[in-house]
Amino acid sequence: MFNDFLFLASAALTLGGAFAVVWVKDLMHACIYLMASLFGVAGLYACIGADFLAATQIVVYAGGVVILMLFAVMLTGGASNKTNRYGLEKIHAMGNTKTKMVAGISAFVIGLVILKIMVSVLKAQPVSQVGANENSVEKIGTLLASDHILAFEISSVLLLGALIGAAIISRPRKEIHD
Amino acid sequence: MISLGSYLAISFALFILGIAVMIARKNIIAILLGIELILNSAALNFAAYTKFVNNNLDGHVMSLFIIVIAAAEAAVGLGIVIRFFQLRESIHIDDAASLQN
Amino acid sequence: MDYTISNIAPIVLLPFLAFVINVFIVKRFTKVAVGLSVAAIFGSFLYALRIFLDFMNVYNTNYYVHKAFNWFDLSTGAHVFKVNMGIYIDNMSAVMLLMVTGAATLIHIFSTWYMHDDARFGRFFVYLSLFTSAMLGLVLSDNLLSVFIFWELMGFCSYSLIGFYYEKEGAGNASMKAFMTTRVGDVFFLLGILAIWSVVGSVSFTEIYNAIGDGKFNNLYALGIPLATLAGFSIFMGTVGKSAQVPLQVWLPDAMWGPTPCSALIHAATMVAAGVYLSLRMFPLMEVGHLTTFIAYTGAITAFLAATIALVQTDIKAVLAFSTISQLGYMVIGIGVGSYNASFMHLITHAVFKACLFLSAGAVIHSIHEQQMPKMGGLKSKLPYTFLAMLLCCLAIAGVPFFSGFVSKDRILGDALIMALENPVYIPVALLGFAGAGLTAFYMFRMLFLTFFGEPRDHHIYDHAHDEHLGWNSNIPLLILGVFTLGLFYSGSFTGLGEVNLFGSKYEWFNTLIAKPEAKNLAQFKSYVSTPFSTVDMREKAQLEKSAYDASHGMSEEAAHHAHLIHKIGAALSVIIAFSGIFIAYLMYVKKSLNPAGCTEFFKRWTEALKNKYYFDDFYIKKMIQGGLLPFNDLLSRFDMGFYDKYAVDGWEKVNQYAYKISNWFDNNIIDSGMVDGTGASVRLMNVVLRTIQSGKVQMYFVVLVVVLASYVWTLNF
Amino acid sequence: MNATIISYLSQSKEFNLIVAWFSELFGFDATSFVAFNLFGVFALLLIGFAATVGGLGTFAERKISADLQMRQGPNRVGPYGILQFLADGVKLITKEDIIPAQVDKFTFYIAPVLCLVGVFSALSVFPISSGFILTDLNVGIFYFLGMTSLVGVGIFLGGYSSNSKWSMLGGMRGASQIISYEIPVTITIVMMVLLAGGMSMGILVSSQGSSVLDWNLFHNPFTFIGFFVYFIAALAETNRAPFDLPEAESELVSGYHTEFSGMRFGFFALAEYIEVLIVCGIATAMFLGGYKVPFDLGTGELLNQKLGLDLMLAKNIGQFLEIGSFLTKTFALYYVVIWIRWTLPRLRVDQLMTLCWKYLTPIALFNLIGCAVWIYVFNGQSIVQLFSLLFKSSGGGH
Repeated sequence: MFNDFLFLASAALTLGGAFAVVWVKDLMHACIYLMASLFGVAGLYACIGADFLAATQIVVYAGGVVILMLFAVMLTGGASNKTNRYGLEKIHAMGNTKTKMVAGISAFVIGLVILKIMVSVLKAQPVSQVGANENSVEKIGTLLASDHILAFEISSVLLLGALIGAAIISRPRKEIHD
Repeated sequence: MISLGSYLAISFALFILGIAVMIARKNIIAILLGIELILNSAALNFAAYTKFVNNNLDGHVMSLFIIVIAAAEAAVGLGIVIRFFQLRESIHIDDAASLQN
Repeated sequence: MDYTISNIAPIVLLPFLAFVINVFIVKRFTKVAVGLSVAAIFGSFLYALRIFLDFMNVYNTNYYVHKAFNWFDLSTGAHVFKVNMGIYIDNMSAVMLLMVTGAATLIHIFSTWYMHDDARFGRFFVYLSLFTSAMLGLVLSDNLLSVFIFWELMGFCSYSLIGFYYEKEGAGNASMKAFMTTRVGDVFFLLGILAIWSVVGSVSFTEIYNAIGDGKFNNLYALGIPLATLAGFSIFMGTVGKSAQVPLQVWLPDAMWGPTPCSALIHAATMVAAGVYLSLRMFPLMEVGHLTTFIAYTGAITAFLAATIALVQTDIKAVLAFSTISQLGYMVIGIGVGSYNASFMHLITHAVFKACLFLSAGAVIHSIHEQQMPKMGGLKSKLPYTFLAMLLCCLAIAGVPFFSGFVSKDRILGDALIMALENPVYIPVALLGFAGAGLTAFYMFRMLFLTFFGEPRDHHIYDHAHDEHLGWNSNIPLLILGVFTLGLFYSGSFTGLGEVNLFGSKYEWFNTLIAKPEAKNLAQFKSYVSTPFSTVDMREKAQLEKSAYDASHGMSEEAAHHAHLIHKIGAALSVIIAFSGIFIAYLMYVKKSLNPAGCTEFFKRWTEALKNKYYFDDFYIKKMIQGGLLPFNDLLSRFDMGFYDKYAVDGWEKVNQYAYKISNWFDNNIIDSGMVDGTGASVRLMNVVLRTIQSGKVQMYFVVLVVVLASYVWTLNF
Repeated sequence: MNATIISYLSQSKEFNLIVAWFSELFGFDATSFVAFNLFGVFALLLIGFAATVGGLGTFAERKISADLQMRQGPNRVGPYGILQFLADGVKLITKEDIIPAQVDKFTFYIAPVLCLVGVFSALSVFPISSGFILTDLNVGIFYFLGMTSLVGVGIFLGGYSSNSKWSMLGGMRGASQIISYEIPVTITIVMMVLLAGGMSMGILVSSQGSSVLDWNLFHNPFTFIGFFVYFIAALAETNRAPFDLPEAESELVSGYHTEFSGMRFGFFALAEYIEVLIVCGIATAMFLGGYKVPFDLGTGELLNQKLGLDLMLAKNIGQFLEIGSFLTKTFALYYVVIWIRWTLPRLRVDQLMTLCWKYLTPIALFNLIGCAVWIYVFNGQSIVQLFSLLFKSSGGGH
């Protein structure tokens, strides 16, 4: 019962947040709604006993990614000129009717495709017995250190590269005039 | 109520909404938001299958890696966005359409 | 002892490693680099000592280590043309290794003192390390080709060390002269290698020995002369070039432009000896090619001429250079008269005392900054240790009993005497040898007296010469080398087989150890099998089978007795000659009762000739280069301008002009108007299509992607 | 799945009585219903407790600062002015809630709430005692990290939303500071997790003994350094002086909550004080032996055997002893925090970042590696145990 409450709340949060991300006009609000949606995803993880995943989701997204997004919005906000450098009128930053229609159509098409795949998969895939939720931290640690060690190392290298790369890329340089 | 179907439905919705965001918005950061949504839907699928179909934890590990990649992608992507803004005073994606400065 | 590649290779690799490292670090960390070089050469000295002791301990003529791998193989059917690279250590190599590493170690240590205030202190050691590794590689190598490689490497090192002070013009010229002159010999050497290769199909020593033993060289002729003679002559020409025999001796005196330690190492101890070493290695070939007489004459002439030239030199290093040439001549005499191990023994002993002499000369020069002997004199009190070392070496080289020079040179001369008595052809050889011995004693002591005795002739220099103190890297090396000029180290027995016997005869370890590979008993090399590098070959201490060359040089008893008699006679003769030479020098330059000027007056023309080194250089420059090569150049250039330019070049220009007209028309009408513009038009056409797709807008691409993906997946049926 | 306060209470028979009563009232098994409600009750209880402590924190701050500056401090309202915080609270609640015209409403509303949500949800793994912990998640410390990072978002949004330069600067400073200082904190926590062998608060606490020498603080040199690293970095994360750049009242008017008034400002202030409490509590739990009391009185066996008390009663007494010890240490640290605030001057921004990136982070990494090596080499024995072993072995060893 408690689990079901949690699941409903999280699902509502997730989907509502996602819808709001699509809906709202203000980028800042979109970021906040995205955070809500990610929290919902964390709740969904918690519902199926992926406690470590949930915690990681919260730490990484709430602590890191969302604040990064907000930073980026803040650093790049302000001067958004309406015309590009050929003097042509630009589409509004948060999209206009045309782009929304294109988006809707392509999302619909993708949806159909995925439904086609998913239905067949669900038909082919008999759902096995669901075990009870148990602690997953130790097991995940063991898996990371044994089976998935290579991927683990690679991802550490990837993070290092991302760190350095981000630092290098966004370093302000002198020779910018235009 | 907590079942594979519901989880798949949620991740399906997340995915589609992410795609919609990616295509509808012209703001690079907004597109990154969409990408985050898509990644989360994928991770959610992994976790759900781990729980409901095969009871080993590999799916969790995969989701973990997805989260890691998402973090890296966000860092680098936003770095690129800021650099681009330094170059063009704009983060409109159509300004990124030319190959040379 | 078990021989693996890992306890042989370091002998070469340590100095080479030092070289490679030093090349990079010498500019910044000069001290470190120098220390590295010294440590490296000392390490390889230890390895060499290990091998030497093992060989002495086994004390057997047939004891050898041969590791080889197949480098490349051009065999076609029956004709074998293969080249093995490898390591070949027999007794001779072991002794040589010990000599080279020991002398090199001491010279390195000395150089740290001698060169320490030089601008290119570190670079000198870089060269030294490279040179030492090359020399050791030559000693270790088991085939002519790798010998040639290291040989050339040493040539390069000698070149760059002679030209070490390249800011002086003379040094540059001298280095070029040395390089070019030795080139002449090297070309012959390469020819010889090719000749041997063509016959034997391999270049490794043992196989060459086997081939000679099997008589593969018999009745093979090239250009009407026996191939063995040709090959042997070519190889010997390599020796002539490298160890400065007449007529290619002209480079060695000029090599003295280099720093003194490098003269000691390269132009006295090791490199010039390498030529003799090669000839010793190829001794059977010389024998089969009936070249011994020629060799003996070459050596004798060299020995005598160089000794005579050395009489009138006033530059201390020049005297040493000419004495080097003449001592090398003695070694070559030894080869010629077939006293194989005496010649090798003289190589070793000469290396030791000549290195010591050069180092002492270096010490003198370094302390008074003057090379001209007339400006020296009375330095005995100033430089006591250097004087001691130099005295020992002079005694040794002059052939005074109980000293190494006596032991070796006397046996060469003795064998020469034997040959002369058997075969009158060799009489001039013996005469020239003995005369040269006397002259050697004379001019060496002349140098000693002029340098150290008497009144200082230039007080300015004398007063500025600072007193010498015992220093671990200044004169300790000299004294060590000086100690090793004593005869008993060479003529004595280290192995308990027989007693120390100073008048070089019976059980000498040299005599027993170094077996002459005569053509008639090369069969022993059939048992010399080479093992691959990876193997560890355990070599147990074998029983000493009495080598055929130790006690009585493979002769019958009375012949041996006869030989010993003549040896004793020769010994007495050379002692008398040596002492007389020393005495004359004493009279001339200490007692001043004989006036050198008188002699120069007496032999006026000859002295002129001597002062000009018998006009060798002038002959080469005037006759050969200006008289021969330059006119040939003119001829060629005239042909070039007169015929080639006028007809070939201008004619070709005509042809080109016609071709140009045709191609021009083709270019204008077909290429430009047809293809180029056509391409442009077609590209413009394509643009219209592509522009719409290639918009550069990510989302556009994404939509396309979505559509394609959708259509694709929709067609699949799960 | 996780030990919660409910799992502790369910040992007592009163709980079963209540469950039975509700069951026969509703007609179905009401265990989870009762559990749910009890959980809510205790959550409210804890939040109320935390809020009170936060309020008292303001009072304590003023009193202690007065002491440090030879002043009287608040002394009118109630005895020793101890009711001062209630007066402040009333004032904040009753003040007019001003919303400036230019602000971004949505964000303006949400920012203080985010801060408070962050700290309150972090309270749920607050190990006050072995029994009285809302839920002992097996990712407890990790969860704590995630939740406290919400405060950063709150501050950032607060700075952004109120559309004023001071607030903007304050918010950006706050966010950057919190992000930066999360790194040393996280690394130090990872070190402690390594040492304890688990992420849950229970394991972290029970990995250390009751006596002072068994605390993780004195486990090995690295933990000793790590404690200070954690404490400094956590201090910076709570935006306390000397790290209170986001609300540097002498540079930015009042930093990110310049535009906030009334209870919204109160939320920010409360969140800050409660976060300090939580941080001190976590420090206590990780380094200072947490709620451990001597002789394992917490489990109550001892009282049960020696004094023959009823087991549940003994357990309860043990719980209260544990709460006492935990709160004592926590409040000691709390005092230190306030003391530091009123002693040290404020850092500059560059000094702040230098401290974080050039000193704390490398030291923390060094600690992590060093501690790992220590655990590997001395297979997890503390330095005290090593010394005792040494003395034993030197003392003849019988």
